Amino acid sequence: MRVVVARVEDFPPGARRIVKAGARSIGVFRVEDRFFALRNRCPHQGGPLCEGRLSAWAVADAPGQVQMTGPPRLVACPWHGWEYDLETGQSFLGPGETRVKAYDVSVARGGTLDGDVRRAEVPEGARAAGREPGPYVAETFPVYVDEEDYVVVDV
Amino acid sequence: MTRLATQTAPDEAASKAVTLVDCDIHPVMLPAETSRRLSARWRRHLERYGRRSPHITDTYPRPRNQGMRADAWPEGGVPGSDLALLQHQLLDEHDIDFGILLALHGSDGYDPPELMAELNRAVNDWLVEAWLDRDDRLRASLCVPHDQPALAVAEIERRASDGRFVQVLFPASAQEPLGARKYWPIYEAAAAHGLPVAIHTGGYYAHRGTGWPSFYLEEHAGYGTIMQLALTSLVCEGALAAIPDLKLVLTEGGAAWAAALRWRLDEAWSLLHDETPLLERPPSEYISEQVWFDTQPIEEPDDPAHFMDIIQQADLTDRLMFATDYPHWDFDSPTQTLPRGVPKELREKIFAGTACDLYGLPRTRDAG
Amino acid sequence: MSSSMSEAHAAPPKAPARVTLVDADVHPAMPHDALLARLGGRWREHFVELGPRAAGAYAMFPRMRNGGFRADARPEQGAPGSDLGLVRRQLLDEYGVSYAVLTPMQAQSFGGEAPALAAELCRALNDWIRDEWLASEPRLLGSICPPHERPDLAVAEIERLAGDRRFAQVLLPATAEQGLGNRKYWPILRAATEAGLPVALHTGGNEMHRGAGWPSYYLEMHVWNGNTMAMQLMSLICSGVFEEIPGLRIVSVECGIAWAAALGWTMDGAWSTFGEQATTGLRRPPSEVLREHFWFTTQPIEEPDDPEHLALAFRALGMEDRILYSSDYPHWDFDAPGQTLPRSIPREAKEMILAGNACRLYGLPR
Amino acid sequence: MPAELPREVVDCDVHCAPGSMDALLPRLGDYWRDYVEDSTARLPPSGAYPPGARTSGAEPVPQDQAELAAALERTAPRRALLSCLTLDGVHRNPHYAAAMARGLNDWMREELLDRDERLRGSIAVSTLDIVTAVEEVEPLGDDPRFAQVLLPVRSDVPYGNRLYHPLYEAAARHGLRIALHAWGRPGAAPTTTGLTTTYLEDYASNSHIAQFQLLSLVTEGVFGKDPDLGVVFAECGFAWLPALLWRFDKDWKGVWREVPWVKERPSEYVRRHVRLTTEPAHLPRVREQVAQVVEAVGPEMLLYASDHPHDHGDSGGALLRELGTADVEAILRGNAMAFYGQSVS
Repeated sequence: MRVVVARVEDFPPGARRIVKAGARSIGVFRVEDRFFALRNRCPHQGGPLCEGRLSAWAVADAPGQVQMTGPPRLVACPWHGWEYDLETGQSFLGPGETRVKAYDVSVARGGTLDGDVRRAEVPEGARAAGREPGPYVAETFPVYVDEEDYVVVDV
Repeated sequence: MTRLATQTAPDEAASKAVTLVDCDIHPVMLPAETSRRLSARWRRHLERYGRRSPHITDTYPRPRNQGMRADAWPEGGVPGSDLALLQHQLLDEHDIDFGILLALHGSDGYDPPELMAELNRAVNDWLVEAWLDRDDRLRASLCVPHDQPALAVAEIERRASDGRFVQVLFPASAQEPLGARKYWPIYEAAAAHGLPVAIHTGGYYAHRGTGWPSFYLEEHAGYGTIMQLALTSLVCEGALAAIPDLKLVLTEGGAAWAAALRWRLDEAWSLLHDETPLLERPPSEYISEQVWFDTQPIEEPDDPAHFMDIIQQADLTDRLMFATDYPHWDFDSPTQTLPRGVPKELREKIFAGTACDLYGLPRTRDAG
Repeated sequence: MSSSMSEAHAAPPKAPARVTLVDADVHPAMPHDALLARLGGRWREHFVELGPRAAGAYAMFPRMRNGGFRADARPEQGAPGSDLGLVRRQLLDEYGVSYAVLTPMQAQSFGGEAPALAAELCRALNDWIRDEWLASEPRLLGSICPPHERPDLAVAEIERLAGDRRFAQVLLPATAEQGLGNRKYWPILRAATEAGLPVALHTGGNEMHRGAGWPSYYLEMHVWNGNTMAMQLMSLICSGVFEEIPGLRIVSVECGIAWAAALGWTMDGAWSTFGEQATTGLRRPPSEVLREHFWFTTQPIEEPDDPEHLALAFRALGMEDRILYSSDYPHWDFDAPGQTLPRSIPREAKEMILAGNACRLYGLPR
Repeated sequence: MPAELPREVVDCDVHCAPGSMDALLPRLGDYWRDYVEDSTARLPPSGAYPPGARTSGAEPVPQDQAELAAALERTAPRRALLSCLTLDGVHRNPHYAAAMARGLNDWMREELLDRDERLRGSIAVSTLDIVTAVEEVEPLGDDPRFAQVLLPVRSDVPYGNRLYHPLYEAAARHGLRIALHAWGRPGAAPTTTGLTTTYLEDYASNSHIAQFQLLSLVTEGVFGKDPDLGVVFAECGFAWLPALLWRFDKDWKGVWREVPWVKERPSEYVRRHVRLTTEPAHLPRVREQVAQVVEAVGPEMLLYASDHPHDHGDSGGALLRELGTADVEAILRGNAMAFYGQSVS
């Protein structure tokens, strides 16, 4: 199902929208020039995930020496604060059986989705933080800007 | 919105089985509500000097949404201060049949006795006016100035006749370990009125054991251990043995540690029982007979089977009760809390049966 | 070493015509076997098997100087202060002491034991003092040592012994599980007052160093005692207990005096800025409560380079009628009566400090 | 102590102590000899092990090589790791404590380690002055017969605190483990709100205090800094570990941003860096539950200890009876050799 979210100019960087797709609620985020879409339901205990705070990776090699790296691409569930990468829906809360699932994520201006399907590897921030992908994965959806500059998500 | 039982004839009203009781909900009383219920003397005192007890976030700031569910903030209030939002997000959302209110309003022991007596009386009055009178699915815990036993017993005597107060509230840490004789008069009064004593994580911390933790994560993960200390004190000092009708409800302290604690105390007792003549039987028997546990924050072992092992090892089948801890950040949602492999009959006990028996709640209620 | 003891005091001296010297702080030590002999069967067995739970003072800070005692105060066998004969020779006869108030230290940790055991230990200690010391030496006065962390049992012990006028006061440690102004302890303070007995707070007890953490050295801890007592005086005054028990009298023992005037000023300043009675519940300036309800023993007397400064401190406090001479025999920081008070203190004030004040407080004949 | 003891084991907690101050006085400087005589300081009373309590055991703590050899007669261990707790009672004067630590370590080496090659020592250090503690560890660290640094589990400041890190770095540099042993300095209250009046509570609370120390070590990043640092909890029990780790892991998932240097779930660090001795076991009476507990704890976490001469009841024996031969072999020998490395092999 194609769900129109908003016009691009009404969707500035840092903004987010919660849209309904049938019974499901989807959170759509714009971080700098990229769009992401995530099921508004935390895989842990069903909290409204997409209402959570966004933050970047905090990386510390020694106690007290912490830097933030990369764009704010982790959303923290408003209940228990478990965090998921917007692009892959992957959590990094402990050893998980599955590596990251491939997702068809792309932003194309005008026209259908572009051809190459990029495997989203472990984000650079997670690797810097020495973090392993965990078993919990939030459901993500492809999102793109259609020809009339509407942000659209495929549910 | 006011949700009172409609006065329809019983057979017409559609009634439903009670299937979900939430044993740990935190309403929050805003300062304006408190001061208008205090005497002039203590209202002026509060305005001038405030409370001497540090707020929990003064010692350990909660790094995650100030310790609250981010979505639980009402307009112009703090999480837990608004009945309508609580009804919407909790009682209605999860179709909760009965909810037990535990108002945490700063620990006793730091402020003048009379102020603590008035504060507790004000909270109890507010619970009646702002909550119990406005939603018949709610029950409440009786707040008492626990470090002033005489004043605490007076408050129990004053309120015990109102059946909607289903237990007396105690913190896990007070000025003395909870088994100290100082507190026995309160336990005796509660037991005499058929009220369990709920011991909720938090209270008066002096951290004299191993010194002060550095991080909230360290302190929060240690709450289960502090509850073990409280229960160890209550058993070894003989409070449970001396007051057989006393029932304890350990809230927001977890439960999985109960198995190891029972073995530890039983074996120590078998070697050292001549020191504690009040304990005629192994400590685990008193725990099995007189101690209930809330699930939250439920331990989530990687292997769900370990959860069922603990239920057997710690004899929790009829002693574990579900709680959400709304609106705190480590809120357990009723639908996802119990791991796979918990038999249906046990789920029903955990979600409602055990609480109904303990608190004398009806097994059916009208689906108003 | 004090002056050599002459052996001339063969026959016990008869009571002196005029009371010239009262020592308000003398430490008897009950031998372990005497304690065990007086414990009931079950509790003797318990105490032999498990010993005390509360750590004794010496376990936390070894006393650097002779183990904490005058080197010459050790009898042939037994601890210093355990032999009445030596106490007679070295203190009562040596200085012509008219009366000495016994303040046993062992009770300080007894109060923290398991309730029933604490009551038994205190009963054994009080009986031993009565039967072994008060009975055979008319110049001695006892202190009732109650199990202070169990107020109901403490009241029972006070009522058991209060009829015997040889017990001149109730003795509590300077530090306990909570501040002594806490309502938990009020029943003890009321029972003492109703029995006509002052309550002495002696330095020591269950000091958990909660404020600034544990000191490293005995020196540090010993100097600290003054601060601890100052905090207890504030705890009592600010709790409003003196409004509740108007007849309550408190004796601050072995904590010094020079700090008391300044404490009064501090409390009065705070009291007035806080809006007097409206907010603190105290009807009068705290320093007035201090003057009306408190007594101080001299030892360990502060010894400023210029003795006049001590006289100045006494005058600033304005409580010369409330200061009681004390030796603290047999402890290492023992103050001999002759050398304690600065010369500039007028003669009659000195006589009141050495005897008069104590006679008035403890109801002794002059 | 269970009646029949396994033989040829690596026994990771055997107690010993000098019989009286006389054994130490020659090893203290003259100032300290004068201090001891003047202050009549005696070797600390055993508030931790009252002579009359059954848990203190039927025999006294061995005071010399002969008494120790007689005690080891029954189990004939391959290695016996010695714990001397005398320093616990040495009050708060940091310089006196350092002098006593030096004396105790010399005593252990000359009176015991030099006389029986089965024995392995623990270096006693005082936590009152970490700089001096490091100076005590450095010279002894290269003596292969010392396997660990011994600390009382009860402390004024939690053991994860940064003030201890130099001591951990020194220990790791010498391949020494850190042992946190039950009990501690007199007056150190076992509970967060104060003293207990029953010995039973005090005795059982070593497990509670061990749990607080474990939380501190992980959250302060001690295990992240030093990949090969090892900590063993001695005489603090182990059955409490699974419940603590479940809670700790769950909390970490929500609050890790407060301690971003804790990069894995806390239980990963604990399983890599922490071990616990088997006495006291404090296990259930129901037989099949024993195996359940050990499986949840993880047999690889346990190091066998007779804890001579103390007696914690017979659930220690039950532990070995209920496990398969592979787990028993690991607990009796393999785990200790892997954990302590060449110093006990």
